[in-house]
Formats: sequence, C-alpha cells, structure tokens
Amino acid sequence: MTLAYYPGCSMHGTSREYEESLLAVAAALDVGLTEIDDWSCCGASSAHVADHLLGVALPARNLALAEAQGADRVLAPCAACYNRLSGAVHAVAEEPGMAARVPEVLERPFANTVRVLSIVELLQGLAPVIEERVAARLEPNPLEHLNVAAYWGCLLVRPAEITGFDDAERPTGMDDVISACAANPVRWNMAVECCGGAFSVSRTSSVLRLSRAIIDDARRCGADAILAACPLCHANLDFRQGAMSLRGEPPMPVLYITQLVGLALGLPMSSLGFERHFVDTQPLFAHLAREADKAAAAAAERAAAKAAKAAAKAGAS
Amino acid sequence: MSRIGVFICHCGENIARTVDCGAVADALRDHPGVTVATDYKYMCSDPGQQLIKKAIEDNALTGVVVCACSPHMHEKTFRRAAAQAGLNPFVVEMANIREHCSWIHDDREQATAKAIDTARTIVEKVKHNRPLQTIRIPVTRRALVIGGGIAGIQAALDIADGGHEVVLVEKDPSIGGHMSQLSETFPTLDCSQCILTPRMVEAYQHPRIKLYTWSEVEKVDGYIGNFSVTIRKKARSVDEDLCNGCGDCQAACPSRRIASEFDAGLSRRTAIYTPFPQAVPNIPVLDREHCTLFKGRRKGLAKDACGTCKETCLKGAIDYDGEDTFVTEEVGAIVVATGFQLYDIGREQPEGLKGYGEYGYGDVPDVIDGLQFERLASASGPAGGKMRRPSDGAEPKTVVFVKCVGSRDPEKGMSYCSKICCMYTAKHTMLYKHKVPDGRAVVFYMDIRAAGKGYDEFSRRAIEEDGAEYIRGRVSRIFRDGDKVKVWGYDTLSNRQVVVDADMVVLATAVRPQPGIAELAQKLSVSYDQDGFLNEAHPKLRPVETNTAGIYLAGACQAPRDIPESVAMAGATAAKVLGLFSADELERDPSVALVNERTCSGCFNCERVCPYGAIERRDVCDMEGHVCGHVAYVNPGVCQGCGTCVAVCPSKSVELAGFTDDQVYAEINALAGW
Amino acid sequence: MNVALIGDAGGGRRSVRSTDGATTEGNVPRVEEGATTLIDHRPAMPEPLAAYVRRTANINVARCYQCGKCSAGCPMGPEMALPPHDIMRLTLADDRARLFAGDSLWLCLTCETCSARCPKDVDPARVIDALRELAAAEGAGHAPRNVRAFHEAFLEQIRATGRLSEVGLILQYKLRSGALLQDVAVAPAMLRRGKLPLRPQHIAGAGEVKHIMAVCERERAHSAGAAPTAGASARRDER
Amino acid sequence: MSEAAITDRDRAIFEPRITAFVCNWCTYTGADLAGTSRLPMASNVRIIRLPCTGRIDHLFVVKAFERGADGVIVSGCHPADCHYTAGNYHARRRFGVFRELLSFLGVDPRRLTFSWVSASEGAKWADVVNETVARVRELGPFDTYHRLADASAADGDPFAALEAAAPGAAPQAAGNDAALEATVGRSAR
Repeated sequence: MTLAYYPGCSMHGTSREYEESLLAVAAALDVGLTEIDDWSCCGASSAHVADHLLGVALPARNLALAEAQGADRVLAPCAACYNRLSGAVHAVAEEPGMAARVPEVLERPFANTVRVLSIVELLQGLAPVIEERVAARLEPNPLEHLNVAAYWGCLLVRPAEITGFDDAERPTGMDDVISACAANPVRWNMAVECCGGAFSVSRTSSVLRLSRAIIDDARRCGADAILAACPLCHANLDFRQGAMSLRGEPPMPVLYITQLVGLALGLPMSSLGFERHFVDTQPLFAHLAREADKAAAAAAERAAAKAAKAAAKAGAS
Repeated sequence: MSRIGVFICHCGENIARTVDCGAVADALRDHPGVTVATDYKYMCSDPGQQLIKKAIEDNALTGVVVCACSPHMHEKTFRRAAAQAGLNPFVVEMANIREHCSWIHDDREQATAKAIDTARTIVEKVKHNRPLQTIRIPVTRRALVIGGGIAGIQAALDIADGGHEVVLVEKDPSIGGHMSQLSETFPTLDCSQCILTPRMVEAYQHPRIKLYTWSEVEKVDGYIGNFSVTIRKKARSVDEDLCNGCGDCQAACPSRRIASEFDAGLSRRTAIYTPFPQAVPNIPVLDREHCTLFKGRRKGLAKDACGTCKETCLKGAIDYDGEDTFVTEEVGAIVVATGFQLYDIGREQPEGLKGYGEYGYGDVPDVIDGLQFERLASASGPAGGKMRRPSDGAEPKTVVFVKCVGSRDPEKGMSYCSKICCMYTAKHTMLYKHKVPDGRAVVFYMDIRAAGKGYDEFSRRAIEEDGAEYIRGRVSRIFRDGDKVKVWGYDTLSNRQVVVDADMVVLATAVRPQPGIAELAQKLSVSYDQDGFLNEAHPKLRPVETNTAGIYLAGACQAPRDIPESVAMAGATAAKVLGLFSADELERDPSVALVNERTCSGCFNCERVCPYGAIERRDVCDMEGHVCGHVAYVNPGVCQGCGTCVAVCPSKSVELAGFTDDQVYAEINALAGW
Repeated sequence: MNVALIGDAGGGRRSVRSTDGATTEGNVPRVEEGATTLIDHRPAMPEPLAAYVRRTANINVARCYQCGKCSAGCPMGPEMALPPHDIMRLTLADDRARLFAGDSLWLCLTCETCSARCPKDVDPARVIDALRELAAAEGAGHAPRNVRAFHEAFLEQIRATGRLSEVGLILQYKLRSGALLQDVAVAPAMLRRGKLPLRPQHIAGAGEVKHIMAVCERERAHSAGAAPTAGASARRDER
Repeated sequence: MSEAAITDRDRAIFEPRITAFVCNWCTYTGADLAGTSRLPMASNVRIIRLPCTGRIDHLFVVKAFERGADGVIVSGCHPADCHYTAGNYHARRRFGVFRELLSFLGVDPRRLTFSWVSASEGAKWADVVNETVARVRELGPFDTYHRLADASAADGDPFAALEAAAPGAAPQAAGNDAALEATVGRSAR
C-alpha cells in the first residue's frame, strides 16, 4: 500500500518524534508514504478564524497538489491537518459555489478526488497485521502490562460530518489499535474532551486547566500513559505538564499512537524518539520491564510446581 | 322520458339581488326533459319544501333540481323532502347559484346567464341519476381490544358494561401494562397498583370479556362491522385450565438470572415466571428463549437438560411440547391500545437513531431511566420501596433528574415533546424527597410543561414544598467518576456551568410507540406518522377514529398520553363502538364503486390505487366450474366512494354511483355552446 | 434594502444599484485585478446578525431554543462572559454592542463540542466563526491581544514562507503580544530535543500561497467577511 | 386563424369559457367559502363537482375542450389533505403525464390549470379563477377541434387544419404524413 503523505508543519518541528515513529512504523508495516511535493501549511488553527474561504483554500492547495501528483488517498497524521484537509474536501463537495471558487483562488485545477486518511483509520485498518506481528514475537511482550488511555481530542471526531470514521462520543478505533499492540485500553472519561488546542501559546492558563483535567482523569482511571494522535494535544499534555501543579503525583507519560505501535512491533527505541518527550518515559518502561519479569517469574513458579506435582505422581505410582 | 322539476330559490335577496330568478325559471322551463320550473323566495323554508313535494306528486317527477345554495348546505334537506313525497332521494341534486354565483358576481346579466348554465348542467346530470338504496351492512356486535394496559382495560370494561362481548388481546403474560409498573401517580400521588389491580381483576372476571394474554394479533380481514381476526396464542407451556398459580414451578426453576422485564432489568426472574405477584391471570409463562431445557433442545441434545418445573408441578400443568396456536375471532369493531415504550438511549441503536453516548446510559449502572426509577420507588420493587441505587445498593444522597432526553431533539432523538416527563419527574423528586428527606433532588429542565388539572400546582409543590432544585438547562455529559456520577450541566438563568457529583441519575427518556407498531398498522391498514404513532382520522374532530372505518385508537399508541388522557380516550372509543353496535345493521351512503364483472379484465389497477383496500379478487369459473381468471369486486362496506378506481380502470368497468361517466359527460356536454 | 454593488476594476466612485431599483453614488475601496468578479453584498443598513449568519453560514439561529447544552459542555465556558448559548441569543437579538464588546467570541477553541451535541443542529462553532469573520472585517472584534497576536503571527508565517516555522511563530507572537518573557525557559529545552529547527523551510509554492491569501483577504475586505461562497453548508437545509 | 394571429380586438370581445373539475371536500368547499366571503371573481367558470380529484378522468378534460371550453381547471385538496387519503396523489401523477399528451392533442398546455385549493382558501380559489381566465383570454379562443370537424366535414385535410391551429405551428405541411410527423415531432419535444 502506498499513500500520499502530508506531514504538516509541526511534524518537522515540535513533533519530530511523531514523524520519526510514523516513518519507522510505516516501513515496518510496508506502507509506502510519498510526501506531497511542495506542500504548504494547511492554515490549521488560525485560517478559519480569520476567513472561511482561506480556511478551505489553504488545505485545498495541498489536495490539488496530491491530485496532480496522482494520489487517491493522502495520510495526514497531524489531527489538525487531518481536520482541515478533510474539512476542505467536505466544504468543496457540499457548499454551493465552493467547487467553482476554490480552483479560481488556487489558480490550479482541483477535482476534489483525494480521500484524506487519519492516522487512526490507517492503523485501525492495519490492526490485524499488527496483532499478527505482535503474537509472532517470541519474548514476552511488556506492553501486556501497559494500561493506556486513548486520547482523541476534538479534531479526530468533530465535526462528525467531516471526520465521522468513528463514534463522536465514544470512539473505539484507538482502543482497537491498543489491543492489537497487546496493551490494555483504559475506560476513562476525557477521550473526546478538548485539551485547549490552539491556545497553547496565546492562553496557556486555559490550556493548563483543561489538560490538567485530562491527565487527572486518566490517572484516576488507572492509566500508566496517555495515547495521543495529535501534535497539538501532545504538546499541551506533554510539554505543558511541567507547568501543572500535579501535587507530587508522578508525571503522566504521553505517547504518540505510532510510538506505541513501534514498541509493539519491537522496533529499536532509537527510531521512536522517546528522548524528545518532556515527560520522561524511562520510568514507565522500567515499570513495564519489572511487571514483565514478575510475570515471567510467576509463570516459571507455576511451571515448577506443576513439574513437582507430576514428579510426585510419578513417584507414588 | 325524464320528468324533471327545477326549483329556483331567491334566498330572500341573496340570490335574487344579482340573479334574475324568473328568467332562470323561464329558461329552464323550455329545457328538454323539464316538466316544471318555478322560483320561490325561500325554497328551504317549510312552504318551499311543501311546494317541491306537491310538484313531485302532481307531476310524477322523475328528478328534482334545486337551484339554491351549496349542496353542503341543504342537499340533505331537499332529499329528505323528496323522499317524503315518495321520490328516491338520490335523484335530487342541487345547482349552486348562491355561493358560486350570486355572491361572487355583481353583473346581473352574467350572473343570470351563469345560473342558467349551472341549472342546465345539473338537469342534464339528473337525467342520468339512478335511484339508489342506502347500503345496509350487518354488524357483528363484538369488539376486539388490542393491548391490555390501562387504556385497553378501560375500553374493554366500558364496552362490556355496555352489553357487548369483548376480546382483549395482550402480548405479555399479564395485563396491566406500564401502569402496573408505576409506583405512585401524579398529580395525586395515589398508589398506581391500588387503583389498577381492581380494574385488572374486574376485566379478568367480566362475563363478557374474553382475555388472551401472551397472544398477538396475527391477521386482520374484513371491514367495519365484519372483521375476522386471527390471534396467535404463543406457546405458554403451562395449561391455563390446570394451573392453580401456586408458584411451585417458579420456586423450583434453576435458571434464575434472567433480567426481569417488569422491574425494567433491576431484578432477576426465573425462566418460568409470572411477571409480578398481582399478575392477571396468575398463570406463569415458560420463557423458552432462556429455559435450560429449550436451550438444550435448540442445541439438539438427545435428552432434555432440565425438567424441574414439570417434576414440581402437582397439577401436571406443564407442557413442553405445546406450540403456538391460532384462533379466529369475528368482531365488528377494533380498539387499538398498544401503548408506548421508552427510548432506549444506549449506544446500540437499531432504527438508525443516534443514541446519547455522552450520557453513559447502559455503561454507568447508576444512570437509569424513568421506568427504572418507578420500580426503585415502588413498594413492590426490587428494593421494597427503599431508595437504593443499582450499583452498590447504597442510598443515593444526590439524585439528578434530566428531562427531555431524546425528546425535543431533532438531531439525536425525537422532535416532539413526550408530554408526561415534566409531571413524572416532578413526581419522582417528591417520591425521592419523601424517602430521603436529607437528600438533594436536582432537576435539569428546559421548560416545565404542566398543563392539566392540578398539574402546575403539583410541579410547583415539588419545588416549593419538597425542595427539589430545578435548574434550567440541558446536560452536556454524564460519566462515572469513582463511585459518583458526574453531571456537566448549565444554569441558563444564573449563567454558570453546573457540575453535580451525583449518586444516581434519572433520565426522562422519550416516549415512543411500541416496537412492531408499523407491522400492526399495516395489518389494520391504519396510517402512522414518521415517529410511528398511529394517525387519528382528524386531529380535532375525530381524535379516536382512524381512516379505516371501525378501527379506533386509545392511549399512547396515538401520541404520548398520561393516564387520565388514556382513560378518557378509552371511554371515547367505547362510546364510538357502542354507537356502532346500537343497531345490528349499519347504514352507508350508497355512492360507492361498482365493478362490471363482464368487462373487467382483471388488471387490478383499482386494487393498487384504492386507499381503503376495498377491492377484492373474485374467481371467474368456466362451464366446468374451474377457476379460469379473476375479476375485481368492490366491497361496499369498505368503499368510501372516492372514485379513484374509476379513473384508472382501462376497460371502464368500474362505475361510481352518483358520479357515473354518463352523469359527468352529460354535465360536460350541457356546457357545450354556452 | 439589500444593495448589490457591481464593481469595475478601477474602484473609486461607482454607482450602487439596489434591488429596489434606486440608484445612489457611493465610495468603495479600490479593488485590484480580479475584483470585477466580486459582488459586494454589504447592506446599506447594517444587516441583522441573524440574517448575516443565515446568508453566510446558512444557519437559522432562530432554531436555538436556549437549552444551554452547548454552554454546559463548553471547555472555555467558565472563562467566557458570553458562553455559546448567550452568543446565539444575542445574535438573534442583534445586540452587536454586547456581542462584540467582550472577548468571548475569541475564546472559542472551535473544539466543536457544542456543535456535536446541539439538539437543534444550530452549530454554534460555525456561527462563532462567522461572527469572528464579521467582527474582524468591521474592526469591531475586541480579540484579546494575545489571541489576536497568535493568529496574526500564524498567518504572517504562512504568508512569508508558505509553511509555519514554529520558531518564527513564537518570535512573531512575542513581538505582537509583548509577552516577551513567556516560555523563554523552554526554548533551550526544545532545542535540546531538536524540536525547534531554526532555519525556516522555504518552498517553491511560497509565492502561490501568498497570492491565495491576498485573494481571500481582498474578497473578505470587499464583502464584509460575507463572501457568497463563505460556508453555506448544503447539508444544513432548513428544517 | 392561428393563435398567433389573435388581434387585440379579438381579445376585447372574447369571453373565455372555462370548465372546472373540482373535488367535493376541499376546492368545492373553498369555492363556497369564496362565496360566503363575497369575493368577486370572473364569471367565466362553470364548476363540475366530483368526490375527489382521483375520480377525474383525462377524457373529461379532453371532452370539455372538444365541447368548446377554452380552458380547464382541475383542482383538489392539497397533497396529504385528501379526504380519501391518497386520491389527489394519483391525480397529480396522472396529470403530470397528461400535460404532455395535451400538446400532442393540439391543445396548448397553458389552457389547463392544475391547482390545490383547500376548504379554507376561498381567496386562493378566486385567484386561480381570475388568473386562468386572464391567461386563457391571452391565448384566445380554442376552436381547433371545431375547424377540425369543419375541415373533415368539408372533406378537407384534418391534419392540415390541426397543424394550422396548433400552438407553435410548424411550417404548413402538405399531406397527412408530413403533418402527422410534424405533430408527433412537436409532442416529442
């Protein structure tokens, strides 16, 4: 499978590890990604505020490019970009005049034929493959002891007529991926609540309030880590976490969905970019290792006991 | 040769002012086939009618045309008059020269000319009128009532007390319906079962009521006065005659973990069960879906996996091999009282409804709906009437009630108002506060709709006396938060977000028609709206009748209804039925369609377009009496006389009495050269 | 009176023909190439907000029955003087003064929670977007300096390079907002983690993007944030 | 005289004759209401009452034209308001098709008005009447069939007569076949 790939601006900046892990995972799963040549910013959090037409035109340019470069599907791993791109697809398809107006503005032909894929759709589709690979791995999978809270945020599920690949209130796609990785999806409450998104810089106080609530709920529901599929959310939950007064609570690691899959597939840690996180992920992995060892020991004990019993039986007879 | 009398009315000045009635009379007098033509000041007055009668007798008239007001005004009057003079009323027609002429034109010349034309057309029509006889249909004076809730019981009792037999069909093991589940009722807070149970027993013991429980209507044939109804008696596995309702079988039944329908899933029941102690009849039903024995049989086990109930039953009333049986009942009228269900807003939505993921119903055990609360509050309920929440049986100290869940919500639910929720929520807060005086009852509402006798006072009492906290605003999210249930709401009156840490949440979910209502409606050929509620014949003037003559509606199958309304409707249907049964024959207007079987080609276009299903297929036999084809036959009892079948008949084999092609063409031709 | 203003490329004075046939003279901003295709819908009298929203976003605000479900779930609700349902109400009441006075409009995150749960499909998020466009176009909006600064900086970045350089964004933002010291501590940390590529990426299409933004801007400026194309969603046919 | 050739003078003296087929429950009652409300209207319309528009056969309309009506009104209950629940739907469907047929028959479809008038719409009935009368007055008298009859009586060429009179007349065709073709061709358009 080969997809056109729209990185979006933050993939080359604040969320490098997202792209690194994505490329690693894609390679491992034989998904070809061809970066759209000369792609430009989708206008994410600002364009639509200023001007609806601009909010459609900026992402549309990239769709037009993809079209011209012969793509039928484009992967937008950044949730904001995904939302903007498929928003443009929807607007051009549904809104009177748009189909005609947009090519005029772009001064490019645009037939609106490209389908926009979110990272969750992609990985959910690949879940069976992932599951297979994970099962095939010999060494005990430490992820079996990992409880993950799948955090969707806004942009992957709303508005439903634009996203709509999953239930808007209780989406399940990410949980499928988590299970495929042999980790345990946590049932919690903040999966589709907003983290403060675009106010990260301009109104940090709000972001701290909102993201804090998300992290607290994840912890209360027994999550070891939060799973994100959006650079913006990740920044707010990971990078801003330091600024939250967590009352001595241990910090909550925030993983990209691709990083989790990478771990499950046993890809080299170095290729997944955990070192770029602000919340240190080492304690988590240490914890998982310990759990794995414990489990292994217990298993060994059971085996031994069994053997002993068998032996005794043999002796008796 | 027809001898027609034409009578022109001045209607005082109303017609004469603009129409020269004399001129009309003169013009018509010379018209072929007209024997007498005369004008008079008030034709509808007694002397006027006398004048017509006399003319009929003196001139042996074969037809009468009264040029006056609209037929909707006085057609009956003049037809009656003619009948008194021994003339068949259906050869009397009216030419409307008032509403359609004198009142809308001021040019005397034109108006008069038009009046003459109009009179002539009607005269030409009347030449082709045939004497008709009023249709008389025999009436089977027995009624069928579908649904054994309070509406059905009331209707059955009223009809039976009126002296006629009633067949009462209930799909559940017992009659009583939703009312039997309720704790107390608004606005009086009297115990629901205390007022219902006697009625149930009365219906059961009534000599003229034949009760079929655990039964459903399979098929309905016939028409008003002459319905033939097939009833499916679902296999009960318990012999109703032998069983004495001792309950040993239930006590013995090993599979005891089945969610109780009666307790809305809050308690467990056995596989063989009577839904509740006061059930009528007090005869258990074996739920074959959950019964170990039948599970085994479905799996194809060689020997039965269980049989405890049969072993315990001293009367030997248990029968594992009984199948569904069918009985046919002949009735003259049908009352539909199938009632309602609550909108199950869980995540799984069969009919393409969206449900409410944000409210956690189905996932959070302490988020329940109105009927579940009724069971919690009921003395006969799973907690014996003590306030205990489902999850851990603790007494909830803060209960949140959310109104309009699924109602007034075109996006995710129903666009209509479910009507009863405002009142029962007020009732719930009272019941709760009476049981837990130190508890908080918080209500999120959009409007308080308490129109009804003593209703507003009641809901105000909940707030003013019992201290229910009403907050105006919808709820955005409900989710589990430790052992609490978090409720995110908004108070639009004090403009602040309100977050409540509740112990229990009660959702006032929308009232919907019973599942399977559409199938039933099709069997009855009764129409229903986009929400599935059955349609009344006229929203104001015929609220309990349907477009199918002889079928009536009572209670919540027609729209969300509370108990008083349901009972009132039931009474109304009973009145209609008793009216229909007041004579053993039913008189109908004879202007119905009639098929000429000689020319009918059997294409059955008529059958396709007939809105009343009045067209039947009749066999045509050859000399040897073998069926060699089919022709259409119009059932005069069902036909309402719209004439659609006439217009679509390719071989012109259907005629509509009173509006035959001959008559209409005669009218058209009469207009030639005016 | 809904006035249609047919522009010639020259701009300056031109005749304004109203739908009721009356003709007046009016001064309108100079328009550059391509403007002849534009038709100005700016009313002579300020158009009622509800009508504006209906025209540009095809949303009938009168559908709102003030249930407050939007405000109940709004993440920014606690910080807004006017939570979503009030914004719907004031739009219907055409109360520009109160609507544009505070910063509530600008506190909307467009997280769409309100729209997703609105029982009447009024789509508050979209209404707020439309109102922000209008406010910006009329210079009526009092966006808090920070928020405005962020959006401006963001668009500035795209205009400059066609892509968003986050470093550039932060610098731009600091200059505009004056929040010079905000987050200074984190920059080194960011750099250490290789999260701040200092050299902005330059793309061939930069000019093209700049042009797109110019066209849209002109269209908005020229039609009071009410370009006919602006967001009539066919899905939301009036029910 | 082809319709194109109607002079203003003709229109001045011409009083259209309109036959109206109406249903008993909505339009007839609506017309009654127009009367009780004393709404003045053109006196050119003669009403034929039927139980339901569903009862109205196309041939009634054709017959009316044949017998010298210059225009025809067919009016019944609004969709969904039919006293007989569905009759008017069947009527609507049938008359949709029938319009096509009309022009084939050499009748300008504008001579046929199909409308919904409810029992409460007296004023609307008055409008329907006045509008139809005005429209037909514009179109002039409908005498195609008469001349058709005359022509055939005079053993002339009926189709040519039809041709000459029919709306949007195609170039005068000689011979039956050509004319027939022209007629059929027009109906196909």
